Amino acid sequence: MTALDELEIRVWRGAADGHYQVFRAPRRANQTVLDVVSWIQREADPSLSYRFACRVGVCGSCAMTVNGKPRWTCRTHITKVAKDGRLTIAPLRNLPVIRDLACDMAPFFEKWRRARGRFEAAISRDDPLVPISPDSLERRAADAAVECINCAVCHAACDVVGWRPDYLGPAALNRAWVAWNDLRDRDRSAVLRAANAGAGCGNCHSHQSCAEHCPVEINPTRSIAGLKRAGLLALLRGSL
Amino acid sequence: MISAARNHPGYWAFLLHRLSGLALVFFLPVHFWVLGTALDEAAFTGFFAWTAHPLVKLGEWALVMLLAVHLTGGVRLLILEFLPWSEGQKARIAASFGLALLVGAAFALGLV
Amino acid sequence: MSDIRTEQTDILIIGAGGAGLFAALHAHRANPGLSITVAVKGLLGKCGCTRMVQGGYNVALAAEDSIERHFMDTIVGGKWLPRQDLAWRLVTGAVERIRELENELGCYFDRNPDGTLHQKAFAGQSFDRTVHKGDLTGIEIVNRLAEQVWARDIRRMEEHRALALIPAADGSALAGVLFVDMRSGGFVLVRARAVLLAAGGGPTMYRYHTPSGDKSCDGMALALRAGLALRDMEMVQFHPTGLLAGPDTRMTGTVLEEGLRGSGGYLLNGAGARFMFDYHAHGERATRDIVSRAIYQEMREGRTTPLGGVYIEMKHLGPDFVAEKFKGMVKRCADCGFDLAGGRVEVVPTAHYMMGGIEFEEDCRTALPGLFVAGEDAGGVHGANRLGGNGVANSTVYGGIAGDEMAAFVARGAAFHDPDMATAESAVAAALRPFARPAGGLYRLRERLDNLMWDKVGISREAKDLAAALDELDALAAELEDTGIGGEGRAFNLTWHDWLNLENLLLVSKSIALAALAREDSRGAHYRSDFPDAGRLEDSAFTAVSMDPDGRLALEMKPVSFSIVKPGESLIEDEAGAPPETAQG
Amino acid sequence: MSVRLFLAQRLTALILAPLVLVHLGVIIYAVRSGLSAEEILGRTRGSLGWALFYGGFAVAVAAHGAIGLRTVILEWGGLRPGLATAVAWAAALILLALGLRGVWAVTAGGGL
Ligand SMILES: Cc1cc2nc3c(=O)[nH]c(=O)nc-3n(C[C@H](O)[C@H](O)[C@H](O)COP(=O)(O)OP(=O)(O)OC[C@H]3O[C@@H](n4cnc5c(N)ncnc54)[C@H](O)[C@@H]3O)c2cc1C
Ligand code: HEM
Ligand code: SF4
Ligand code: F3S
Ligand code: FES
Repeated sequence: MTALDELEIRVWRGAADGHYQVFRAPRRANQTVLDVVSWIQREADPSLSYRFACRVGVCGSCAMTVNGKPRWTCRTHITKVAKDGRLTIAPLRNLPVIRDLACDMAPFFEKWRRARGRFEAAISRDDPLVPISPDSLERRAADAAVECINCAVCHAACDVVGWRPDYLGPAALNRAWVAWNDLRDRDRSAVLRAANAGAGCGNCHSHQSCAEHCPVEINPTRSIAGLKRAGLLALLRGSL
Repeated sequence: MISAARNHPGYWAFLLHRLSGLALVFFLPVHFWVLGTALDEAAFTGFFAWTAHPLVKLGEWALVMLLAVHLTGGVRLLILEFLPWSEGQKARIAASFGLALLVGAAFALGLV
Repeated sequence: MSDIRTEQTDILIIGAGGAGLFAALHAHRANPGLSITVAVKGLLGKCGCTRMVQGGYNVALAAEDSIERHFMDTIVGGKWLPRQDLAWRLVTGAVERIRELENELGCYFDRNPDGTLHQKAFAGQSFDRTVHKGDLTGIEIVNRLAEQVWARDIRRMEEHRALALIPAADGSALAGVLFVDMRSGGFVLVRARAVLLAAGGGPTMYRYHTPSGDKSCDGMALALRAGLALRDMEMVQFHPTGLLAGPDTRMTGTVLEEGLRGSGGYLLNGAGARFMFDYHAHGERATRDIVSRAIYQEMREGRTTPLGGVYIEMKHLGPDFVAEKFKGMVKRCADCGFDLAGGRVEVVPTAHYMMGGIEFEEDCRTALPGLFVAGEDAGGVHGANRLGGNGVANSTVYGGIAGDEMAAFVARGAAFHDPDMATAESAVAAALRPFARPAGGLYRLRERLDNLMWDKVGISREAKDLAAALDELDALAAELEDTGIGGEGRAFNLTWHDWLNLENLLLVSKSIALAALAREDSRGAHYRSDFPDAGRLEDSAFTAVSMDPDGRLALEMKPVSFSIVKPGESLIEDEAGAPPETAQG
Repeated sequence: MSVRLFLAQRLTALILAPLVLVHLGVIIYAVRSGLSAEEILGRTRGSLGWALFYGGFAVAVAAHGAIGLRTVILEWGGLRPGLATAVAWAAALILLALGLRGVWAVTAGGGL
């Protein structure tokens, strides 16, 4: 048992072949996991590496594995994860570890690119804005998926990403789903082709670990299902 | 220990679906082979004598369960993938498993 | 020293917020053959404050609104201190930029039922002109920008911190920028024909502040050391309602959105009494500066909550309504353990934005040939106050202009210059100083800076405090010299970077205190209890701080030129050009 | 997984679903009166309907199970894709051969 006013934290140190190191930190009334990590770096071991930026859940930089689950640490209150005063903090799964708690996110964003997770313009700044009904089917589908903070929590939660490292993964496919639903896009079928390619949505087994862990309540399972459906229809029509 | 990130109904359902599918892949050839013995009716009948053993009965029940679990889970997945999305996926997981249990129970009732 | 690696790129961009990313895309579009490099302290698209924009983006689109109106609101809101040509460029550029964001980058801004862009009200404006995506507008903008950059042949140097601007050996221009690769700790000198400084300011030297953790006024500090002048530095905007959760958490200081007050939320002091009507007829709905000052006054007089702030209370509007209308805020508070919908949450004013910055021209040029600046690092657009919604407009409009202009600058034959290696070597030596000092209380020093700025150079200022603050800042700088960091190794050493952050914050804090001492009137965000009047608008002057070669800061007051409209006049017929004092947040 | 394989697996699942449903129904119905060789063969022998039914099942299951197996060994077995495809083909052929032989046995009794 740890004392009530103390936390016992096992923290991953080193790169992929690292180890856990145990720290003790004071428990406070208002304290997030990120605060605990910061306390360790400031007061116990100045060499601890980790990453954060906004500290309010918008930048998606601070995700780590906390007691086995991928989470945003800046918005995870200690009371939610460490009722018994114990924490195990590790870097995110499924990404190369740079050092301690910081991962290299380049492969994650490379998948985003490969999934055609972006807009391709048909018109320019010289044209008037396109009217879009907020109630249209496509717009509602996009709205439900667009507020992704690209934190890679879902990518870390998804076992298929672990099993097939080239699988595009929930976040990139979720972004592709938004692009597919954007009627302003110049070449939506390119989105469908990218998302249905070998490493694409056909690999998803609907584990729903992504939706389960997404901190902003996006449901990539739903988006991926939408891409599978659209892909299948296109294939049957011979337009994929 | 399974990782905490996997401990939720969606993942259990996946595991069950995969394991049942895998088991079916290994069992079905055996099942087909047994049916093939019907080419020689005596052997086929002899086989059925053997099925009276309780352990074998348990095995049969398990196989029906496998098929039922994989069927209901598979249909759930097909609906998830190809019909418009609906919330309440956890309820569906529970329902598909419940349905499979019903099939299993019906079979077991006939078995004893 | 031999361990400085040298690289070369046509256009180098420091920072990847709205300004940096727009600059990269515009320069690339102007000439895809250019080699363009974006160097950023964090990950591209995942740091800086543009991403944190909640409220939205001001742009005059509606038929009844006009550019002139937006301009007048900006000038009057800025208490006649903005540089008018810059403000004009902002409001006209915003119209094009919003179409670019929608049509070319695919931003999904909220719509009206008829399909047109939804524009909401934001305090201090005469028209509802703020384009937004829910209350997470910044994520939408930066994600869409970052995707485009990832997809193009634009080089990224992520987790690279700019350490110093390196002039040409002959002093004629900028030759490049010295970086430290934060992951390895190695030094890199990137030579470029044109450099954009877009590190985004960020008043993180106050006990309570909103900007992201990567911001520490590096760009302004670099510019000062390179001999450039900073204007309007006394103008630090405070947001009235930052979350107050005690000193042990990074949540403290983060913004609770303006709409809470706008839609009827109460502010209560420690005794549970509403107090805003004692200060202003508009009560809680008064503008940011007035509410911030009122809260500060309650705090000064000791009527505080347990953690030393005031309460915001929403429950009289109906907890269910609040939970529905302010879903994001309610969830954020709940994550931190507070019940916004049904209880009280402690809040405190929090340092939000720096109106001041590097002096620059309409085409983003600075006094140093080869160096361009845009975004929150640049000064003069907003004067004494920034309208909510003009910040992201500023960074995106001027970022785009900078990209175009840098490409044109290169096309006109801008050359690479031989870098002054002595400056680079001494910058490396300077950066390595803390490794040679015994480990010490770095974070105690940081706390002392935060408290000093809050107490003496904060919401309400006076000569005696400001003078004392200047002395204390010198003392803190001297203490920092003797303070080391303890962590071995330069690779991904956050403590080292915290030391470097503190060094820059100390320098820029001094320029704020100096400018605040010089401005003997009260305008917008700057309030002097010993000079509470605004002074004659016709005689408006702005402060400009620069550093002399031996490191001392000097201040100059320069007259504001009313190049488009004079105080008392307006571009709008029959109106003095005064937007209402208040509006829904 | 290529779209084509994905599609093939989902389509075969779609075919299998009603077949397995009916099959399960028949089993449950049949076990209630006790499973025996005569009873089974009495139903199936000489029935073109059942021959098509189970024949279709055998073909679909060979494709469906093999694709599924390939996925599983790729993800869990770490096999090279080429090898996994070979294993899947082998499984498909075994399932198909034994399956068709079984159907032939119970419906045609080895004759035609
Ligand atoms: C919480 C919050 C809410 C806001 N809401 C609004 C709003 O609703 N409307 C509005 O108009 N404005 C708002 N603002 C203001 C607005 O966000 C900023 O003014 C604007 O986005 C600044 O853009 P920028 O590109 O200049 O800087 P930033 O977006 O901050 O980007 C700066 C970049 O420079 C990098 N950098 C910093 N130092 C270095 C270095 N030494 N080396 C390399 N890179 C470096 C940073 O990592 C970052 O990538 C808000 C600000 C905050 C903090
Ligand atoms: C009853 C009708 C069936 C349906 C509706 C069905 C449905 C499905 C579906 C939808 C999948 C895809 C799961 C995924 O990849 O996410 C699947 C996988 C699989 N099925 Fe079936 N199936 C049926 C029968 C069978 C049978 C009879 C077998 C045995 C040969 C079988 C073996 C498999 C295997 C091995 C997998 C792969 C499991 C995995 O990848 O996790 N299925 N099934
Ligand atoms: S979908 Fe959710 S979990 Fe995944 S990257 Fe986006 S915000 Fe993070
Ligand atoms: S967890 Fe992975 S398997 Fe699919 S549903 Fe989510 S992407
Ligand atoms: S620090 Fe930005 S999401 Fe946590």
